[in-house]
Amino acid sequence: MELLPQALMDGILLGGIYITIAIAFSLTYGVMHIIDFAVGEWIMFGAFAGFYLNKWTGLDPFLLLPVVFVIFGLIGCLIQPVIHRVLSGSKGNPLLMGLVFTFGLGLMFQGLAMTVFGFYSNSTPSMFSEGSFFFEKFGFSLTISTVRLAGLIYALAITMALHYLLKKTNFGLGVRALALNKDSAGLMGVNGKRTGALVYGLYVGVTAMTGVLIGCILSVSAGMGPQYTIFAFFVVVLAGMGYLAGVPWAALLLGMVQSIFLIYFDPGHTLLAVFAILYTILLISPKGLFGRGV
Amino acid sequence: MKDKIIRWGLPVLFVLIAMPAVIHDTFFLRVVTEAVMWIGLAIAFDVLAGYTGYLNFGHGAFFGLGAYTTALLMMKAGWPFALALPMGGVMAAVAALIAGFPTLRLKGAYFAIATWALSRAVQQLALIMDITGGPDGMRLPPFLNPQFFYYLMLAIVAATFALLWYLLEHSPFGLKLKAIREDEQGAMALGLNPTKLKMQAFILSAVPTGILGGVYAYWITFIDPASTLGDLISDQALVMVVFGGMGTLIGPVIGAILIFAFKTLFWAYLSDFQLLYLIILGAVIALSVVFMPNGLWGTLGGFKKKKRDHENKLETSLEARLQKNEGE
Amino acid sequence: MPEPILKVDSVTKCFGGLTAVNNVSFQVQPGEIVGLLGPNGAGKTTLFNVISGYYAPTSGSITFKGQDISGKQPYTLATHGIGRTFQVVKPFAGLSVLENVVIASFLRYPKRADAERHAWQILESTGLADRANLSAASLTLAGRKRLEIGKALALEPSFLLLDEVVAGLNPTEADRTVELILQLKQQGMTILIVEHIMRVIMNISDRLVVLNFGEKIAEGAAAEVAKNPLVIEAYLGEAAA
Amino acid sequence: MKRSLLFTLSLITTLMLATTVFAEEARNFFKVGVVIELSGDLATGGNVTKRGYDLWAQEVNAKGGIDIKGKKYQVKLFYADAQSNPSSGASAAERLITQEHVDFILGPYSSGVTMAVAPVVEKYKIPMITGSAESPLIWTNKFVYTFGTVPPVNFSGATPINTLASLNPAPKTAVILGSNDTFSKATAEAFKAAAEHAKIKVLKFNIVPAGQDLTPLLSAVRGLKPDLIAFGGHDEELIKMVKSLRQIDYTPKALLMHYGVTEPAFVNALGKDANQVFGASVWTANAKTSSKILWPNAASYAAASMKAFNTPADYTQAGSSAAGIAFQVALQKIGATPGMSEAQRTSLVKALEQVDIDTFYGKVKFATSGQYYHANVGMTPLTVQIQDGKTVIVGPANIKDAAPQYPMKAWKGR
Repeated sequence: MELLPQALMDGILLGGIYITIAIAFSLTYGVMHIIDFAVGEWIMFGAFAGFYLNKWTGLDPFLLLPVVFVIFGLIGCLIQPVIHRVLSGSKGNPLLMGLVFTFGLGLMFQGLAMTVFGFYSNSTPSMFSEGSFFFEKFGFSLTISTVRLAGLIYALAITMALHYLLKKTNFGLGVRALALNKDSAGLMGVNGKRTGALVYGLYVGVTAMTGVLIGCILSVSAGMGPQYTIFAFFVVVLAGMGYLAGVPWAALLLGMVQSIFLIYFDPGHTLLAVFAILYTILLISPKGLFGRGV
Repeated sequence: MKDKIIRWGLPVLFVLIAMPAVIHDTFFLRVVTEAVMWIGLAIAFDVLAGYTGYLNFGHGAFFGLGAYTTALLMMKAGWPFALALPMGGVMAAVAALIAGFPTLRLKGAYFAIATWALSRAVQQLALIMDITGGPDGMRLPPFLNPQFFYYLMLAIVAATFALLWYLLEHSPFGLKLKAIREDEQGAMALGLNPTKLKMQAFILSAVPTGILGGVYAYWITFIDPASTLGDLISDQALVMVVFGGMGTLIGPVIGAILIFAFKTLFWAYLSDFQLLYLIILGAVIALSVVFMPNGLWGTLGGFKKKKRDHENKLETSLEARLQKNEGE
Repeated sequence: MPEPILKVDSVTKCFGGLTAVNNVSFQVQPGEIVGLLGPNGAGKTTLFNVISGYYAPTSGSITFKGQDISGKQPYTLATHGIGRTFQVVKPFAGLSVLENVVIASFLRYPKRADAERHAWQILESTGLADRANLSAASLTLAGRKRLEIGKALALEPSFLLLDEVVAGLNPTEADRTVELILQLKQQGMTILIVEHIMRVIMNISDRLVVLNFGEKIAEGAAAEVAKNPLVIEAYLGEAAA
Repeated sequence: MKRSLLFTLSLITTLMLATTVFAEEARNFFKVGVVIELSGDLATGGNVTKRGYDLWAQEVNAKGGIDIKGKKYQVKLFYADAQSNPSSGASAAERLITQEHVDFILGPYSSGVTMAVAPVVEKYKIPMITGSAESPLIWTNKFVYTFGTVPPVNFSGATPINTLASLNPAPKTAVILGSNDTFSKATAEAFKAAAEHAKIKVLKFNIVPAGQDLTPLLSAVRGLKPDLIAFGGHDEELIKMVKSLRQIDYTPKALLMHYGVTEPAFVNALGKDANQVFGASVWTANAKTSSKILWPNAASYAAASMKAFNTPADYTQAGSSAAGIAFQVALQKIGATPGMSEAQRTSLVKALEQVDIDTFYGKVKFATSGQYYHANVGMTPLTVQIQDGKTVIVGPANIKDAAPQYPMKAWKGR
């Protein structure tokens, strides 16, 4: 019992990381209907960007986040037209083609990363990475790692910012219109191409920033991508694909499942549990926990 | 159509059967054996992906299931290979039956992710169970007769191809599956039972895959969760099918041969540039999706078809009358 | 009076809290054309879907040729002899026109060669034979609607549900379709038709059933129904809104 | 019909061309096959292994070659990528043997690939030494043609535990975790067995899925307040482990890992947090070895490695170079020249079984029976610790360079 507060806290902090992995991913699915298999690779590139920028400039990775966002946002905007072309093809199954396309992209990215960055694992130092807060009361003790807390705060900030962007700005209105109906959004004067490119840029930028964060909290390596793709899928499916508001809850749930399993059950069964839960939820409610997926 | 496949297929089969008599290079034989295996995996994958429109990212689980079933029966129960192998197919069918009912209700991306999650769960299970040897895998007694495995693989894949050709291109079954792929709701009004058809396709896709897994286990003599239950099988089958052309049988065969040849040449003769392999493979996949969404065969066929359509337009009614007269 | 081919008996269909079809009963006699009429959202398509097996009725029953078919799957009903078209036509776009029809022909002709021969006959009779080998996606709307009828006919049904097969066609195309429908009636086909174009439905229907807000408000011969104050109100009400 | 006939003919011709018969050429150099994981999940270890083999070949050739009865023969390495996949490994070995006609093979990094390659070399009777596979699994299968220079983890894993148990005060309690892959699981099991034998109470023993974030589990471990945390895992997992412990701010009295601690990346990534972590090793750059073959001692090997790759050598790389040396010695002993016959290769195996030499890497001597069959049991496993960013030997007591630092300094005070 005395572990419970810590278990919950660890779950929440882990969930924070998953929020940022999945939230922009979910947005792109909602708008562009693309399942990006390369999501983990964007995280990997982001992590390396953070690692090297930190090495060269000596600035704290948290301060470098905007730089990474801008660089990767631009890359995303530039790639999107190709994806758009794949997805709007009249032949074949566009959804499937998008999936295969990003799968190929992911392989290419992995190969590139191994060529350029080599095989070794790294870690990005940050001013937050050393500290932790410690509480003790009523026989319960709780340790909160500063860098993970910073990650959670970042996750919440991103969530709020996306929420604001979507609900309160004209751009957001356009995005939502596009998500609901491609054709009529075009009639209403939404520039589908430009909005699509911006959304994808936003997604790549946010995901790369998450990579920086993961480099600080966990590690950086050329082969790190696929495991985060797994978690992104999990969270997005659980939340209901394309349903943004569900993402934080689903991410926290995943964090909790892992945390509780690692602490209270056989830790060896954790991933089995994760996949079994994912599968079961898909069967019971394909549209996610809230039944609101697209 | 039927004619054509015999005209082209028989010579190929003849050459393949005669090959070991002419060629004694065991490495070459091994590579061709594996290529044949991949052809089998790709066409089996395409039954569901190309013909029925369901992307099964858990295809590899059937392969692993077949491999482990065969290995376990041989090693733990002392069965001979000849009996253990078919059981690999039976287990795959049983698994398809059990997993199919709930999973095939899902559509599109949901089905893809569900099958993927299920296959990951199966892999995790193999990793933590004692009987499977966990991460250490299982070793089978070596029976290193390259000709035996070549002919076995060839026989299974040729039989699979012939069966699939008959069912998918010749009998009504293939067209019915395509109807499901195009519009499940609409197909119901035409008397098609999607649940039944999808399940049949799922099993049809699973059984050869499971049997090939069994052959693989005995051939390589070592299996572990990473190599037989990992993403590799599904991913590579997907790549081959998409590159070659989904929804056809020739497309995946061409895709399997080209991708596997590329891969083999690369590692065998260009090991120093190994990392380029991933980059090139990734680029080939991405570019082929952009520029040939119908795959190599589909695109080639598309050109031919366009020409034919054009001719059709010119003399359609004539042709129709002729055809009809023939019919009566 | 002969045994009715279709008996809809107090059928109700609810979606959550919404009652789309409320306690509707009517009968269709063999060989007649019955028009199903009603303003938008009156529940016509829902009723179609219930009859053709896409939805199970919440309550009530449907009897076809003396057999209770409520809640049976569409593909089972197809074998019983019920054919239908869809309001939003979606041919199997990746397949040829011929293949589209062949798939339906399989129901009665399980052998491929027989099915193809049968499909050619259907294509001839629906005027699509000259486009048989084209991709179904390349057809015009008129062509698609024709193909839709063709596919339903290939099932060799004894009872046909037609959902807006004329709407959206130009007058020449519309006339051709009406001609086709009348031809079918002559061959003894029973038809239940939903159509928005009054001119068409008034002309071809032997009887009309009118729905409004999910309930049946009138039934009878065309001229009779047109005079019914409830019907006038339903349509004028819609027009006024 | 004509077209298909033409097609058939061209197919046959292609096949014929594809199998141009390789004539058995007379060579004045040894063809050495190298089957390793150059790509895929295990590429990190595969490439370290490759460096070891490369450095050996480079050094041999710089000295003019292998001296067989007064004549010097160069060695030439022929690589084949196993792609971290057993079946590709088997194909790779088959190609090297049947197409390149290699004289002998330097083997894979992972036990999975080794398990698939071993039957193939067995069939063609080609001796193979793996310079880095260290799972116990390989040796219990008793492959006649397969040898290994790195002792299996169940042979080397006990040493650091024993070193720790000999401290005063010694750690009394331990939590032992292992990642669920062949090597890491065997490591954790070896740690556990040794701890129980040394009367250290094992409070918790878990095998966890590979690659996971273990922070919550470590939070639970912290509640148990163990003196020792021992972990079997691979490079990235070890880095994450230390970072997690640091983030939850728990410093055990000793933190023990196996391979990976000596890898330069470990210290590079963790900086001062890497300090005082214990590891098991069989070789370090400051190991006290002396030899008459190629490199006189560990230090000179380390220097050669720095010069060649600008990377410090670890024991995987050193073991891989030693694999080459073992072949070299056995070849000299039987006086075999390139293009060996089957009989010569069989006697090469006999010669390898009799190898008992001191190398820069330590003593190489292959067991000829028992659970370590054909694994190198000549070595003295070492306990190492990172002290000020350097790998230092702290055990066994008779060969240590420095005293083990125990207990560990708290993360915060660093």
